[in-house]
Amino acid sequence: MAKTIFEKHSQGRFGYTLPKLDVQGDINSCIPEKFQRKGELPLPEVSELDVMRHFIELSHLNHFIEKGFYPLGSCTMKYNPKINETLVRNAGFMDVHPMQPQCTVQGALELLYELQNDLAEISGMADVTLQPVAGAQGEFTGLKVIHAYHKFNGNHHKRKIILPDSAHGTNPASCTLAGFEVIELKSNEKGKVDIEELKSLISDDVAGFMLTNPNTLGLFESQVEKIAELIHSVDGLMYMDGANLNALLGIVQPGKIGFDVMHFNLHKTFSTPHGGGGPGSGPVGVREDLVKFLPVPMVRKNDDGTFYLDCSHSDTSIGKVHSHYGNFSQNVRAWIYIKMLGAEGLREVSRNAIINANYIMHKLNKYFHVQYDEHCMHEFVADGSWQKKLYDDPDKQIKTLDIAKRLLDKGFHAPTVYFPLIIHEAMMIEPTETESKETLDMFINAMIEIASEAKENPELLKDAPFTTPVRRLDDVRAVKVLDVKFQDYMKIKEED
Amino acid sequence: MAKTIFEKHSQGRFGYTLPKLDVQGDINSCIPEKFQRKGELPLPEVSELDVMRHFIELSHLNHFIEKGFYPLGSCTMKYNPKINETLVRNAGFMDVHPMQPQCTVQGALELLYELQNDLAEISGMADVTLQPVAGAQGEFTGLKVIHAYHKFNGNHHKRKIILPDSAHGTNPASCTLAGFEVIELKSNEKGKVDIEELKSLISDDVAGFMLTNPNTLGLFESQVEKIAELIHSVDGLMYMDGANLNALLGIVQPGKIGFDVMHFNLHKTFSTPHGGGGPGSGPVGVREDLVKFLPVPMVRKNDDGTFYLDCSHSDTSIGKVHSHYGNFSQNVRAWIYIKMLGAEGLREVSRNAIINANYIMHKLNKYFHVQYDEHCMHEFVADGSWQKKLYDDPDKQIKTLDIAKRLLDKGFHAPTVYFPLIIHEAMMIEPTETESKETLDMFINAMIEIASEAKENPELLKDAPFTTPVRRLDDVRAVKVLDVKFQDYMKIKEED
Amino acid sequence: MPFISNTDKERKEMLEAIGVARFEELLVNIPEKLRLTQPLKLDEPLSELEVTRRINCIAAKNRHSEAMNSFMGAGVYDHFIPAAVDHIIIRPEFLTAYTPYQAEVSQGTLQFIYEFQTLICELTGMEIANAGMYDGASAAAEALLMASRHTRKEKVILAGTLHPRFYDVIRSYTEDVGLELVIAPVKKGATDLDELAKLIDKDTAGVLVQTPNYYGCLEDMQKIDELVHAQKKALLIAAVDPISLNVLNSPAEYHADIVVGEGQALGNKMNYGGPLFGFFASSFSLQRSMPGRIVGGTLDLDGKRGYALTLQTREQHIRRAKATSNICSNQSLACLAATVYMCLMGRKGLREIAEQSTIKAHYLAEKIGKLNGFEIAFDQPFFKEFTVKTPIPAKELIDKLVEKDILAGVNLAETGMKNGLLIAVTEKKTKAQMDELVKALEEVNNG
Amino acid sequence: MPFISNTDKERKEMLEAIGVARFEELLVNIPEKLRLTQPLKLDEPLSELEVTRRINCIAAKNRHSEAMNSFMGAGVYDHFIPAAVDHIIIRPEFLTAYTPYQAEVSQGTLQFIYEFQTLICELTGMEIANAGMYDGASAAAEALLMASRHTRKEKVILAGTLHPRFYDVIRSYTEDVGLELVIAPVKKGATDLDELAKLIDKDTAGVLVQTPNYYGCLEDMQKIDELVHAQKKALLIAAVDPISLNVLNSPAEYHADIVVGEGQALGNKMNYGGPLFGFFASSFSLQRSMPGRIVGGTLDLDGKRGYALTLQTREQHIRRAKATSNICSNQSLACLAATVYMCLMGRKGLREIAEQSTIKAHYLAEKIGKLNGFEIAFDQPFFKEFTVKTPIPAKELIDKLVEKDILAGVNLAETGMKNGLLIAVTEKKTKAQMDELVKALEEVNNG
Ligand SMILES: Cc1ncc(COP(=O)(O)O)c(C=O)c1O
Ligand SMILES: Cc1ncc(COP(=O)(O)O)c(C=O)c1O
Repeated sequence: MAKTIFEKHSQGRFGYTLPKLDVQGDINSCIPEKFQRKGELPLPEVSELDVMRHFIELSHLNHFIEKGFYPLGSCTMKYNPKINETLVRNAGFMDVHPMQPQCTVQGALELLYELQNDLAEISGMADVTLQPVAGAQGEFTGLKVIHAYHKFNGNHHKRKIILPDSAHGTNPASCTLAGFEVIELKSNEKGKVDIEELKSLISDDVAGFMLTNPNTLGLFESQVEKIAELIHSVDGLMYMDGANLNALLGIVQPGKIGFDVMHFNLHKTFSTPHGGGGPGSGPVGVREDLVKFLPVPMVRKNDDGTFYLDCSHSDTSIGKVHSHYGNFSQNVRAWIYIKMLGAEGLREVSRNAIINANYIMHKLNKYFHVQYDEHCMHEFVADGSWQKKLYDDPDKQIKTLDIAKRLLDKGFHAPTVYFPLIIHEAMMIEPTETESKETLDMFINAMIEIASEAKENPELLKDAPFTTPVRRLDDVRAVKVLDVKFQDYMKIKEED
Repeated sequence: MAKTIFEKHSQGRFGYTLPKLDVQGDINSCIPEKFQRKGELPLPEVSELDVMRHFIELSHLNHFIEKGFYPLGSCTMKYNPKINETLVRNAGFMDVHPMQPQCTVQGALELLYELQNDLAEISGMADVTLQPVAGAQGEFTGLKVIHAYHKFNGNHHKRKIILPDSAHGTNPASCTLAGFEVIELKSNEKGKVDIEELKSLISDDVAGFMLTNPNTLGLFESQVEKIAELIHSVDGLMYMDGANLNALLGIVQPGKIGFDVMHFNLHKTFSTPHGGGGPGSGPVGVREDLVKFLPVPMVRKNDDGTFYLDCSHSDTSIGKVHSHYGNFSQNVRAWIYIKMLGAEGLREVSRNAIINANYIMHKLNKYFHVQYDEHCMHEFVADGSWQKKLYDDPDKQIKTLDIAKRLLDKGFHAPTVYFPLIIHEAMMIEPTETESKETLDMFINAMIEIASEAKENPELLKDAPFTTPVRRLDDVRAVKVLDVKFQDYMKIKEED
Repeated sequence: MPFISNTDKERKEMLEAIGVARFEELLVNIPEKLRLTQPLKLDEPLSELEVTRRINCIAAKNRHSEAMNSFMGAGVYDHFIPAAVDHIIIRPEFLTAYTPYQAEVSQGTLQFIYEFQTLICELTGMEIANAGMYDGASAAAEALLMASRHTRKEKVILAGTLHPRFYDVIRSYTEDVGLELVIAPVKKGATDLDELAKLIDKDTAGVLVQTPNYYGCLEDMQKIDELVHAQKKALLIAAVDPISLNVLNSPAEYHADIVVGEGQALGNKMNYGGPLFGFFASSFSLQRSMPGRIVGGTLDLDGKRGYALTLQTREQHIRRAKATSNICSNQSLACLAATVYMCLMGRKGLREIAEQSTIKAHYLAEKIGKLNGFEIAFDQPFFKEFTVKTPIPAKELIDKLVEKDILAGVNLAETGMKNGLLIAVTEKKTKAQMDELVKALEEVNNG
Repeated sequence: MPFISNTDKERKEMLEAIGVARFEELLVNIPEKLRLTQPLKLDEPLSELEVTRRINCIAAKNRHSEAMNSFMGAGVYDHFIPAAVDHIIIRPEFLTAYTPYQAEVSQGTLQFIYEFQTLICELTGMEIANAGMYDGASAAAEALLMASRHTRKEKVILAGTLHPRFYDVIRSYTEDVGLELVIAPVKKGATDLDELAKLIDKDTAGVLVQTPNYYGCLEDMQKIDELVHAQKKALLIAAVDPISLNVLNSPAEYHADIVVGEGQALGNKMNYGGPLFGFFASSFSLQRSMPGRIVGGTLDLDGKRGYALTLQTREQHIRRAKATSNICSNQSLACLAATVYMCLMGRKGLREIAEQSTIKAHYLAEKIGKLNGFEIAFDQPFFKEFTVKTPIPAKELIDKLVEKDILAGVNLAETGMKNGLLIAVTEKKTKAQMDELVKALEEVNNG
């Protein structure tokens, strides 16, 4: 493995230059001694070349979209256009402070205003806040809006959110954070919301329902209207987790099919790069009567065409979820993407994403078990159950994890595995629209190869990966021998 | 190996967007049919993602400075500061047309003016043209100046240039191109100019002498004044190939030790990146009375502080060697580098380059033969003669090429090999000042390992490299079965 | 369509393979009446060239710190960033990777996070740091939740000198989960320690103090340490400016249990306030209550060192409703920028930046303090930022200076100081720029 | 010092290892009196921040095509370049590699050159292309030298409609090696074919014709082909605009023996005229006389496909004084940009760019042709560039339009047309921008 940067330290080396101090003074006359740090900081000292070599070496250890196929279900790993990266680096964006007078940031406000509107149109919602910086924060924001709505109506008892057992982990976690109690609904035999079961859970203390649509199995919840009717019947609100919006662009407006609140993942559907874990952007759209609960500020337009930050709904607003206006530069990227695609382009996105997913599903369902074998939307869930059954000996038994690791050897990223929880040995496969048929075919062939390796050469799976920068890693050791910083590592090494 | 982009073609795919044509018209009404191309161009059709993946895949097959040590002698593979790459991308540089009115390019002219002056100061020359785009073009330009000087003086018979047999191949080639006859001077037993030999070659038809100093063995030509005296005695001019200037910054000004003309390699000494083969920049400096022969235009300053392109010396000038002003953006990078280092920094560059080279030489000369074992300047030449002697069997005999290829396996680029020609099995090693002692030590260890592998495990060298993207390539086949474009490859494949 | 790979021919082949005649057949599960019948009402698509022009035109309507003389701060700072930082974070290898779920092909991301964690621990003096939070404000909010979780108490005390945006976010994060927020009164620009002492009791889960605080003043963390830890009852949460830690006490020196802060100043551009990122560190003993991702070193099948996500049982994808936080995607790339930045600057460079900022801020404060009508608001030690009492309302003053291409600072009106102006100085400010501000302020007062 | 890795301590250790006490001892071979005793007289070193400010300030003194309405051309063009191009060429993997001397660790560079060669062959219709030359002008000069070498004759004929900068460079390259340059007369903006016919004789090595020529006019290459190749005596060298080849005859159609041209328009910014690059292609039969590097496919030890430099015996490092050229470093990265650009645009995109440029240029020419006082100079077919006769000297007109933020075009005074203005139109020009030029021209004439 690559050395850490700390092992490249050499006392006195440096990788920066600074102007000479051009005023008189010294630190001791500015800061009383008691406030001064004792001793030198132990940061590494390296040259610019050391730094470049180090991080380039690290970079070469990653899989990434521009290296190869990344069928990570639920994550919509589409191509991130280069033009976004170029344009977002304009000094007129990068070097703008969030608390500048509004007359000096009219461009930023114009852009945010347009993005609010475009996302509202795409989702069929009345308005959209751009403040949440991730999907989970969007969920939290949306749930807070639901909370605020009920409180506003004096319904303090409405503290339960129902969500399917196929929901993403952030859904229940966000409910807790927003002060709700979570009721998990078992999915029916088709992997969808079980209406009868749902009926049995409906009561006056239900605050809302959280649904991912298409759901995490890649299936459109056809009964969504029925669900909405049930929830609305007790004045509950329908929340849509929009992580899977890539299936619906220009095809369905969530706001028009029963949802009252939803979040977007701009880092999925709208092509902003994921950066190895973020920053993303998780705007939230709501129906008309909920707009007053959205975080402050919203961007509004004056009659004279100028824009302003509007806090006029402060008393009803849930407040703020971010210090400023969210991940502005991600929002710029999403704006560019939407402007380049337009209505027709966005519909093409979903059309192609859906065709690509169905194509893979169709080609693979003879080799891998697919529980819910109907046309999928932009992704589908296969599983490793057929492979698991091949060997009884638990040491030899093939798990989805083994299939995933073997895929790495073949140059592909693995699908999302073991999610949704309701499918055993799940493999959630999402190709996105930016991949070509050739690439899909190569992936399909690799999967078929793996299916036959599982039968003929199971060690190739059990011991995979072989060709990656490191072999399979010991997760248990990572927890048991905790080594979360370089000093821990040094200590462990000493103790060994 | 990576597929070619042509193998990724898919009819109808595309990687661009363009605005719609906003005027009326069609091509047939503009261009008479006879002038129109027949048939469609066979260019590949791929998506932006295809293109990014393709070239990123290719990029990962390269060795490069920011990956690891690159001791390619004579090439000065120093770190190329990132700030250069950032600043050169200013629209005020990138989007400027070379034929704009001079009042609209005052910034560009100011920068070039300063660079002319700074290089003149560094070299001790009277003035510098920035027009040549590479070292070899600099040589050509300088030699043309020498030619012009003699013609100007009516000495049309002066058609011979003397140069040592250790000279770089571009030196004699440039002489030919400039209309000179080349006389090669055998180096003496110290690897330097043989004064007695030189004396015997001096005659009235000698136009000049081309010397690399330090020479291509990394040795300073201590007798340079004597040489200059001899050459000047017949009104010859002294040309310095400045490829090795990295050894002399702030230590010696070539213009002050007898040289009349010299070129710089900004892509060596002044940190502009080499780009896999260029663009470089090869400015030429001359002594006072030769300035009038430099290419047009020069950049000059008006009394009011504005700058202009000066062609007033057109009748004496050698004319032009480039359509415009040379590799402007490389010159910007070199300007930045010089401004950041200043006098003291440049001296430190040479000091550290020299120490680094001597350190390696000192550590390796017990393992590899070093013909001229005196203190070197910024580089030195070892050779594989000891290793060659290990085995008599020509199939087993170890050559410098084998050592070079084995180094690739160890993560280093190879030194320059088989140059200079006067050393058999030469390995020219130039570490540059940007490498740290740790890196040098790792390289030294690798070389020592190879020396012992040569004894104990010679196949490791003969069959090297093993770990590179491809194994040793068949150069002979590359000439015999000529395949210089994809269509050739297809044909060869068909024929096979 | 741009960015869509397949051609009509390929789409046709695929539909055939799937066994449907038309794309629409794949939508069987979407009831007809739920489907859009009209195209979305969006602008006509722009080509790359057109969108470039549009963006350049929009960006030109923003005025920025490279073209104005800016003294804006309050948590988001315009520190110098070496060019090399962007050359790393723009690499698609980092930029277009997802969260490192498949460790074997994500060692680049995992190792930089491990190094980030190490650097944050070095900076703060703490024992464990996570892979970063959304921003400083949400990190502070999560720290309070963590304190409450850990101590099983519900009352948390916030210094009244806290950044109001931190307060806003904390309120959102805590109000629906039963936490009681108590604000400690302010005295002369710093926390009133006597009052604070009175507020801390056995029900107190944690005390959150920011230093330098919103007014720029340094809090007396040694004293606060004593108060909070007197009977080991509550946790001390420090919110700090990471740049300040190169000259100011490390939070470990005053025994902070949790340290959070806004990390943007470490190598990230201001970007109109986002991406920011929060850093989050604590003592080892709190590790199981920590929010967010953590990377740990481990070994692979061959015994080779490698990195993997660790302590995952705290997280939402495993613990769901009982997770320590809902955070999933974080601000990873901003943390990478911070990591590269800290490596480039090193101990010497960061120290120099902190010292220069301090000395320049004090130079400017002294000059402004001498101006007629102006006054340094608080007689407290400060780092790179200080509060000025202005002769006219700060808002007016700021607007006037905008006309002179100066961004004078942050208006403190919402804290009750209508005439309060918060001025930040980084090492980027030159003497000439500071003198220009002084002159402009003088003119405001005179004219 | 920036960019120097070793510390004092390391330097000391190394000097000790070498066995010298002081650095100066390493300089024994430099006679004392040759050494500098004073520091160089250069500006005080600037830090990264300072040099950034200085550069921004210098660049701001340039006016550029993104901020002005530019119709500049004459070989260097402002065509649209997709952003992706720069994201490739900025990668240190390409940017900081040397010439691919060690093929096994340079496959990235070698393969892109192979692809570049292929693309140039496709564009020109030729059989073999090299890895690129310094610029179009030097490529043209080397083509003449090659023609002379190949035919062993010394007379070369240049069309009088050649770009004057091409002519200048050709003169420098040929005057001292005995080539005789003969200029073919111009008639109505194109080569006078009758006169050309007379000039070609058995001593003629080659005929160089540029199309579109300097005035923008298309030369009748079919006719010229006939003249040059009539008795198979001389070689036909075509200098072409690569963008034009997407609508105009490929040089293979008119049997060019050598094709050269300025390649900048393919994906490279204008950069005040550098880097440019020359492309160079010919028929197979001339391969041994070609200048410059050539990459070929081959096999490795395991029989796997790979790439290597080939036909190297032509080159200076082997043939020295007898080499086909002195070129060593070329303009590789500019060729990479061109390669990426051509792949992104593909056949459809390049065609569209060529068509749009043509149609827009004709729109503008028509409008200007109708203006009082203005006239399209030549009644010849043209591509994206055309010559206008202006009512006042072109220089004056250009200067006047600069004041209106318009770069009207290139002044043709040096060709003898004091009132000649060369106007180039690329696909980037909008109707509005062209109409603005028309209006401004009208005003010049009126005012
Ligand atoms: C279905 C679903 N919901 C929510 C999220 C959370 O989004 P984020 O990671 O942006 O917080 C994800 C992300 O993986 C998801 O797939
Ligand atoms: C000593 C010497 N002279 C001249 C040159 C030619 O320089 P360029 O490649 O820039 O034309 C080189 C380059 O390798 C060299 O090493």
